[in-house]
Amino acid sequence: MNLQTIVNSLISDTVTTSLPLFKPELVLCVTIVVLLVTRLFPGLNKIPPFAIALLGGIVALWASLPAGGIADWAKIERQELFTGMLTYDAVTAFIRVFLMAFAVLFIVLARLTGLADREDGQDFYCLAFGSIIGMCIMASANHLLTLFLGVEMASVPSYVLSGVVKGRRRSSEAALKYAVYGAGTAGVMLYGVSLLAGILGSAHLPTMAQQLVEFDIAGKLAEGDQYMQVLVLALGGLMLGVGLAFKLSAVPFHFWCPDVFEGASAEVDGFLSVASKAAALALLVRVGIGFGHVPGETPESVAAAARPTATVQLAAAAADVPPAVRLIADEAPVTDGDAETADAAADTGPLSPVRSFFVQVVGIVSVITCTFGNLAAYGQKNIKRMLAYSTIAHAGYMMMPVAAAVALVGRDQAAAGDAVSSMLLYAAFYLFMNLGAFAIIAFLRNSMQSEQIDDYAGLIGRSPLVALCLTGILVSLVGIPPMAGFIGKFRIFQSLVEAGGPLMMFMLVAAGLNTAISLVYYLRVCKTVCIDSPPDTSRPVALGFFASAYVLALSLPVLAFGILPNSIAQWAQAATAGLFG
Amino acid sequence: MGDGIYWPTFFFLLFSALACGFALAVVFSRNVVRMAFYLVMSLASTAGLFFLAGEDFVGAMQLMIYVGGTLVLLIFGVMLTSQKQFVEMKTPAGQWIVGLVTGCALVALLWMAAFETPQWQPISRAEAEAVAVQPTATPIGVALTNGRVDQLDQPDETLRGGMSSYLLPFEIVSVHLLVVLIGAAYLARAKRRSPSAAAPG
Amino acid sequence: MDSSWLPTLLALAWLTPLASFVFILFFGKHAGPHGRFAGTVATGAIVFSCVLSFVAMFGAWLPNNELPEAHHGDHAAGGDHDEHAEDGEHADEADHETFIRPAASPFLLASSGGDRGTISLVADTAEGEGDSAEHHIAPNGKPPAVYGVFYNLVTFGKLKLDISYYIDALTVTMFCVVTLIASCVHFYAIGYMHDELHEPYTDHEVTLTDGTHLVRKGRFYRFFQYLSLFCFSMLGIVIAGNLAMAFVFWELVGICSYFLIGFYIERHSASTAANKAFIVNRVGDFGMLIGMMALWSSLGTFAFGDTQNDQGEVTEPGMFSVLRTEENHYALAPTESMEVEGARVVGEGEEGESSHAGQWLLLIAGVGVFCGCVGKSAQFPLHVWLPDAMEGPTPVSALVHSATMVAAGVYLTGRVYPIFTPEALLVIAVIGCITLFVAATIAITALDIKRVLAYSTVSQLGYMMLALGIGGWSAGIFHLITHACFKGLLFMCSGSVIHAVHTNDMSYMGGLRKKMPITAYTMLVGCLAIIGAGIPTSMYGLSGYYSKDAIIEQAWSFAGANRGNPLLSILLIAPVIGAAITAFYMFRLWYMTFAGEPRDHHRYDHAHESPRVMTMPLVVLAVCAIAIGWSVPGTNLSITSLLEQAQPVGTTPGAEGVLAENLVVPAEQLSHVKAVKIPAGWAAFSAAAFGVLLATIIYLWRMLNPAEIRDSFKPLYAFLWNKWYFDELYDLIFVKPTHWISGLIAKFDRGIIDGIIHGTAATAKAAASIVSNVGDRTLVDGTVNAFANRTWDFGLMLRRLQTGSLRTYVLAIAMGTWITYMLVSFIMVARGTG
Amino acid sequence: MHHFMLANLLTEPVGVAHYMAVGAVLFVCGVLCMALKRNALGVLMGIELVLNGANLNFIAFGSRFLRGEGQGLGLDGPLMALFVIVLAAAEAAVALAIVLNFYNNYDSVDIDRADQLQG
Repeated sequence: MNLQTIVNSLISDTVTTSLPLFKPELVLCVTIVVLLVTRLFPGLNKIPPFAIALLGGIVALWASLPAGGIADWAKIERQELFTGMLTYDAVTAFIRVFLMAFAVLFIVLARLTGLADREDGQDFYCLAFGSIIGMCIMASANHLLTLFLGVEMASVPSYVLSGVVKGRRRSSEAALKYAVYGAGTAGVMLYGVSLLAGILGSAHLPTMAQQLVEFDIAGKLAEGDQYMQVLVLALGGLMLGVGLAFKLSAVPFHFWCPDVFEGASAEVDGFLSVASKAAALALLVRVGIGFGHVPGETPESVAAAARPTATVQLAAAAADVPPAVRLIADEAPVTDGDAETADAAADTGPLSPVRSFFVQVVGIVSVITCTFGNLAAYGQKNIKRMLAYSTIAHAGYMMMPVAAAVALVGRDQAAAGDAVSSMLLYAAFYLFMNLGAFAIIAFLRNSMQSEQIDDYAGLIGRSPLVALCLTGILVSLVGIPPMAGFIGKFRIFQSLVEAGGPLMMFMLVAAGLNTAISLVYYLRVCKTVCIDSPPDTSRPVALGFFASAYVLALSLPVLAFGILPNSIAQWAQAATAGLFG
Repeated sequence: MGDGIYWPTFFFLLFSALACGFALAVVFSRNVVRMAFYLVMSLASTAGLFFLAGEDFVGAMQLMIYVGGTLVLLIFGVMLTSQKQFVEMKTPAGQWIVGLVTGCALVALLWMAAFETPQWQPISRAEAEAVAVQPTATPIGVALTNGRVDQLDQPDETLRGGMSSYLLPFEIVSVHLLVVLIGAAYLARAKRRSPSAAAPG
Repeated sequence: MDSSWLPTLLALAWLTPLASFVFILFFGKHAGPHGRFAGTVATGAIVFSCVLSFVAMFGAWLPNNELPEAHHGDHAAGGDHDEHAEDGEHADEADHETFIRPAASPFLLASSGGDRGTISLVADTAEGEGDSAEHHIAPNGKPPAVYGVFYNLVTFGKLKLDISYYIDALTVTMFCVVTLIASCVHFYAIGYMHDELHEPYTDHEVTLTDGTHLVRKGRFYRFFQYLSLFCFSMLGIVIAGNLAMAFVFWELVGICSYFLIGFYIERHSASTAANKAFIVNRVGDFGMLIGMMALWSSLGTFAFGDTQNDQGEVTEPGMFSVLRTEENHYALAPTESMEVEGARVVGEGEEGESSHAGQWLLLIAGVGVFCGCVGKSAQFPLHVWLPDAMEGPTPVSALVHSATMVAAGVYLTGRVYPIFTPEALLVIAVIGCITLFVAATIAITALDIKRVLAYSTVSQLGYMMLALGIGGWSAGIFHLITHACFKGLLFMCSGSVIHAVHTNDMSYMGGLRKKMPITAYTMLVGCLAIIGAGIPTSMYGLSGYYSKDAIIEQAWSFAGANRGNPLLSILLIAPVIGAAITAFYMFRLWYMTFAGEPRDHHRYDHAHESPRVMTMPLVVLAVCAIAIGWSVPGTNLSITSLLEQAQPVGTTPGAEGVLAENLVVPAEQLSHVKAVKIPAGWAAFSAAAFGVLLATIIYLWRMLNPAEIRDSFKPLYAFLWNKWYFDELYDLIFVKPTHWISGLIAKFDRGIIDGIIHGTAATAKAAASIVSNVGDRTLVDGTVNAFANRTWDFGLMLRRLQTGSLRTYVLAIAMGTWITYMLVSFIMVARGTG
Repeated sequence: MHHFMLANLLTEPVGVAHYMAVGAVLFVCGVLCMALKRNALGVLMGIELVLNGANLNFIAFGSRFLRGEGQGLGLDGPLMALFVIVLAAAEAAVALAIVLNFYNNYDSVDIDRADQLQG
């Protein structure tokens, strides 16, 4: 193979395969450029930036929708774009639709609340689109560089977004805290990435998984003085996890979240809590499955190939392998026998230690995150801050099925796909719940100049529609039946049960108890809104027609999906059908 | 052993001492203007380390972008905000202690990770001397456009699968820079915002 | 009408209250002056439901399903009681032939509930010569039932969430009972909540900081709005064809009870009681969720009944059929998948013992589901919410305590009865036994009229659970139904009294029977019914007589079957003693309220009989309380025969424990033999008579002074007065440690993170404030409220972690990374080398 | 095991581990700057040091001189380092703009003044 042929093949690959599948992101890039260009020319700057942004967002959404309906998603096979930089499968497609739909809703919201007005509109939309491109890259990252690049691209514009209201002290404080905290975690993450790349000799996730198989973790762990290498691997993994935890606002890397949410404007909070979180969860899935699963491998093939391959490798490697390692390889079945977890008996692939590491770390962090978020939300006076803690708690809930999915990969890939789909489903419901809540907060802020929970007292008398929508959304966030949140929680519990084992049961118990804990602070807001009598100084709350319609459009699905979740559930299901192609 | 001084090692020691020394100076200096100067020196010494590792192109970039670009930016910031009272700000002693203890623990951890991993240990002098010097700019340039010359000979099929060209990052990073500059310009512009849309702060 | 009408009728009866709810939600405020019309709408809706339910019962169910001969109905008063007495004698000779179910013709009906839903009406004859059961009693097959799917909500892989229905005799009966009592309550509430129509309404219970009473807008319409939703949710549980749907409505009932108990939200006690009810219920629901998940993960279905295709072949068996297969003679056996799943969840047993994994899983599932019922039906140890729920308006208490919320728990236990292993049943029985005894003793000392009734409800629910647990399925459910009637009656009478004298405290009442005769005598009927008044061993008695005697008979039979285990005889002794205590406190209540001389003349003078809209329901319910246990003259139609028909699959022959090997759950009809019936009947009668006599001596004839008795049994009295110190105990077990741990964490938090940074002074200050916190809060009022408060405090302490200092955050990144890594590596090394 | 021996320090080539040791020092110095400097610009300098420390790792892993021919990351190392430099520049620009914005609102670059948001 010479350089000419490889460049030819790469060019044809890029132009024929990768670019068409990269359409939605390209549309956003073009929109950014168009937004800037219109400002340069005197004739064109009459066009309102909102129109351009909306058009761009809708075209991007259209480009990301599957051409032949949901059935197409189930048929998508995993493939790599841009020579392995990105991966394209149905999960990517689902998250992209999610993000593009969010982008459209978000720019409409920013326009309705007046956050992005005519003069600064271009800047605002450019930043939002730039961040969304980064999130798309996060969701499809297949290489350590795209992983880091995606996180940076998603974060850096959102630092600016959180400080977008320039004259306010709190806003600039939020932006500063977000930027510095984000940079710190990015640094730690980068260091972790470098350790992983260095020890595995590659930065391409599937290749790294391949290398991990050869790394023989179980054997190295058993050997007294070789486990240091495994520990370095674990250190790299954890440091990478710090960056992910920052994006997910998982405890103990959640500190930025309440401060930034309180300081930034409500619209941006919606952006951070929905889009950013969904992308981070998708990235968590990518990392978990990327390191815990070699593409094309099934539990059956592993079981069939386990023993013979081991001996063949042993024979082949006998010449240049130090005696100690050979000893371990001989003993490997024995160490499998006294595996720690109950389900490890069924999960004996070479990557099972990686999976169990991931599952345990993510599982425990998710439980802590969830409990912490719910407890700390007690007694908050600012509604944005309360919802920030609620976001932390929900990140915990949504991490649980990811842990379950990775735990299932070695046993039952269909069930693992199901677990991922439960996360996607929850994220989809979460879009409506949280964006709806923050939209209501933003509209109320505009009309009553306050974001304190106490000032919402008796809202039901002043604006019944908003009060009802807010109550419905909060009830859904608790996860009480007729609302969509219940279906989502139930689905998560289902995936935990399917994964089984003591850790999953513990997570199930914790999640159940947390639902009860969270009740207290959500209901408190409901009570303030619906039952308390309004303060004497209350001003009437007037929402325009479009604002009311927007709030309704986001709140109704919360109820509708609780009663008719089938269609969206099928989408999520279809999106994960081909996850392990 | 004993075949005389291996000069690359000497330069490594020199540059690393400079880099670490200036980095520590940044930490311990209280004057922000001096800090900026020490940072320049530390980053420049790091560029020296890059050259020593054979990565001349990245070293040059380090000097140009980091030392040249980023620091000029920072120094602008220093000058814009350098009134007398901000030049020196004291950190309480208690925080120094906690910070230094944490720092030492972290350094110990990372050093342990570095030195306890067999494949990261030095190769022999003979091996090192056998490595031919190659230009790095061309392979990097090719990789940024579409191909990876370093992995053409990779015999392992799966490893060759992972030969990633950096075309996408190269293009997308330009979009990122564009967006980021819009954002920075937006924030740095004089404020023009009616208070009605903002919550009371 | 043929059976295909059943789902339609009942669905309509179920959805009508929802329609009323929606209507009031949107238009209630403007319906008539101050929303007066809302009450009419809600009442009309529930009456319509009631009519539909009775049409379903008499028009669609009974004509199509021949009733079995009433075996339990040997109590049934009617023209043919002599024959029944004979019957009893026959039964003595273990005449099993009589127990064979009459074969109803098997129906296969066309689907009416959408494409997916097929209706099947299954009526099996039991195998006459089934010999697997210990007592040679043939296991009964599936009861006649209609199962189908209204609507498929969502399908996630193996998980199907349907809105489906499972209609058998029990469902139809419950529909009639719930709607009937709810109708009475609605009528009654129109009168009782009349005050809320005043605009503005003054709440005399709430005193504002400036000393005036709270004045607010009336909320008449909102009350009826919640009532409608409440009825809808309860009927949803009754009609539910699968466990998941039951759970959804279960939660809805919880929400409604939250709103209704907290109706007077401005009163501190009401809002805390609502919180307490909700949170305690969530604890139980959480157990239920675990049980559901255990069942689902091993059986793959939530459905009760079998899905059949048009040819009548079973396409998807429901959980009952899976667990009790026909091949296995309808005996309960864990499935293969359960063994596997059980081994995974419970852990593999020793070699050879691993076959019990499935049984263990079944036990976990059963106890888990029962946990939900414990919460909802206020069983020990989660009974603490029910007495506090008295803070709601009295019609709510009447509804909650009789036919709806608390009944839901017993109903669900009865509904999923086939999944309970004998060990799970034992758990149920023990919980029920403890509950009935504890609650009965607490009721002795209570002075608040509603609180006495509340504890009596807890106690009676304990009877029901006990009956279910010792194998008396019909007895337990029968008691549920009779209890619904007389407890509804009692509560509404007490409401009528409270309405008249404006206090709950019985020490301000007395002699009221002259002022309000209808209330007094209907309440006397209720009291007689609850103590089970009747002529022993005969066929004559009030409704409670039949059901309570049936329970005690079953307990007698159970104790007899488990002679090898004397500890279990407590399950007989407790209900008998409980019967005496019940009789005592009920008559104490009646005498203190209605008999003797007025204690507070001011209140007495202002007392008056309630308006007719309130007394009419009392009369209706009094008639029910007397007669609901009887059979319709000339037929064998009675509640007992209906229940007989609904007897869950495979449960008649009783069962024997697998995990607890010498546990025997006797067959229910064995308790109708004369050798059991006569002594049990006399025991129950004499216990009740003793209780009444004692109450009469102390409170009517005043031969003994209650104050002196109180003084001579001071420690016992204090113990009972303080409700067995449950609140304090929970405080000690749950609240104090939480507080302590949270204090510790706060210490840690401030000590490590803040303290090092800000120096030791801050630490000392923090520690001091914790000490003062602990000091301040040693006196805690209620358990769950206190628990909530502590969690609250804990939450507030967590907030302090968020110091707001950016540099601390950055330091936390570094420290977090380092600490996490150290923990992880420590665990890995410990595992890898150890 | 291999250990860092001072005896042959000057006569033998250094390895990846030595580069990583320097990288670790720079990284930790950066973290300390971020955690201890009250001047926001000092914090930004800390960010630069942190990223620079990680970059040194990438260079070391990719270098043929340190691990011999055909070992390690190959071109991935320098390429990733290159991208990190670019990203760091972008981040510095934004962070500086945010600091200036902060300065405009507070008339100070002392990040300890940023304490309105807490709890």
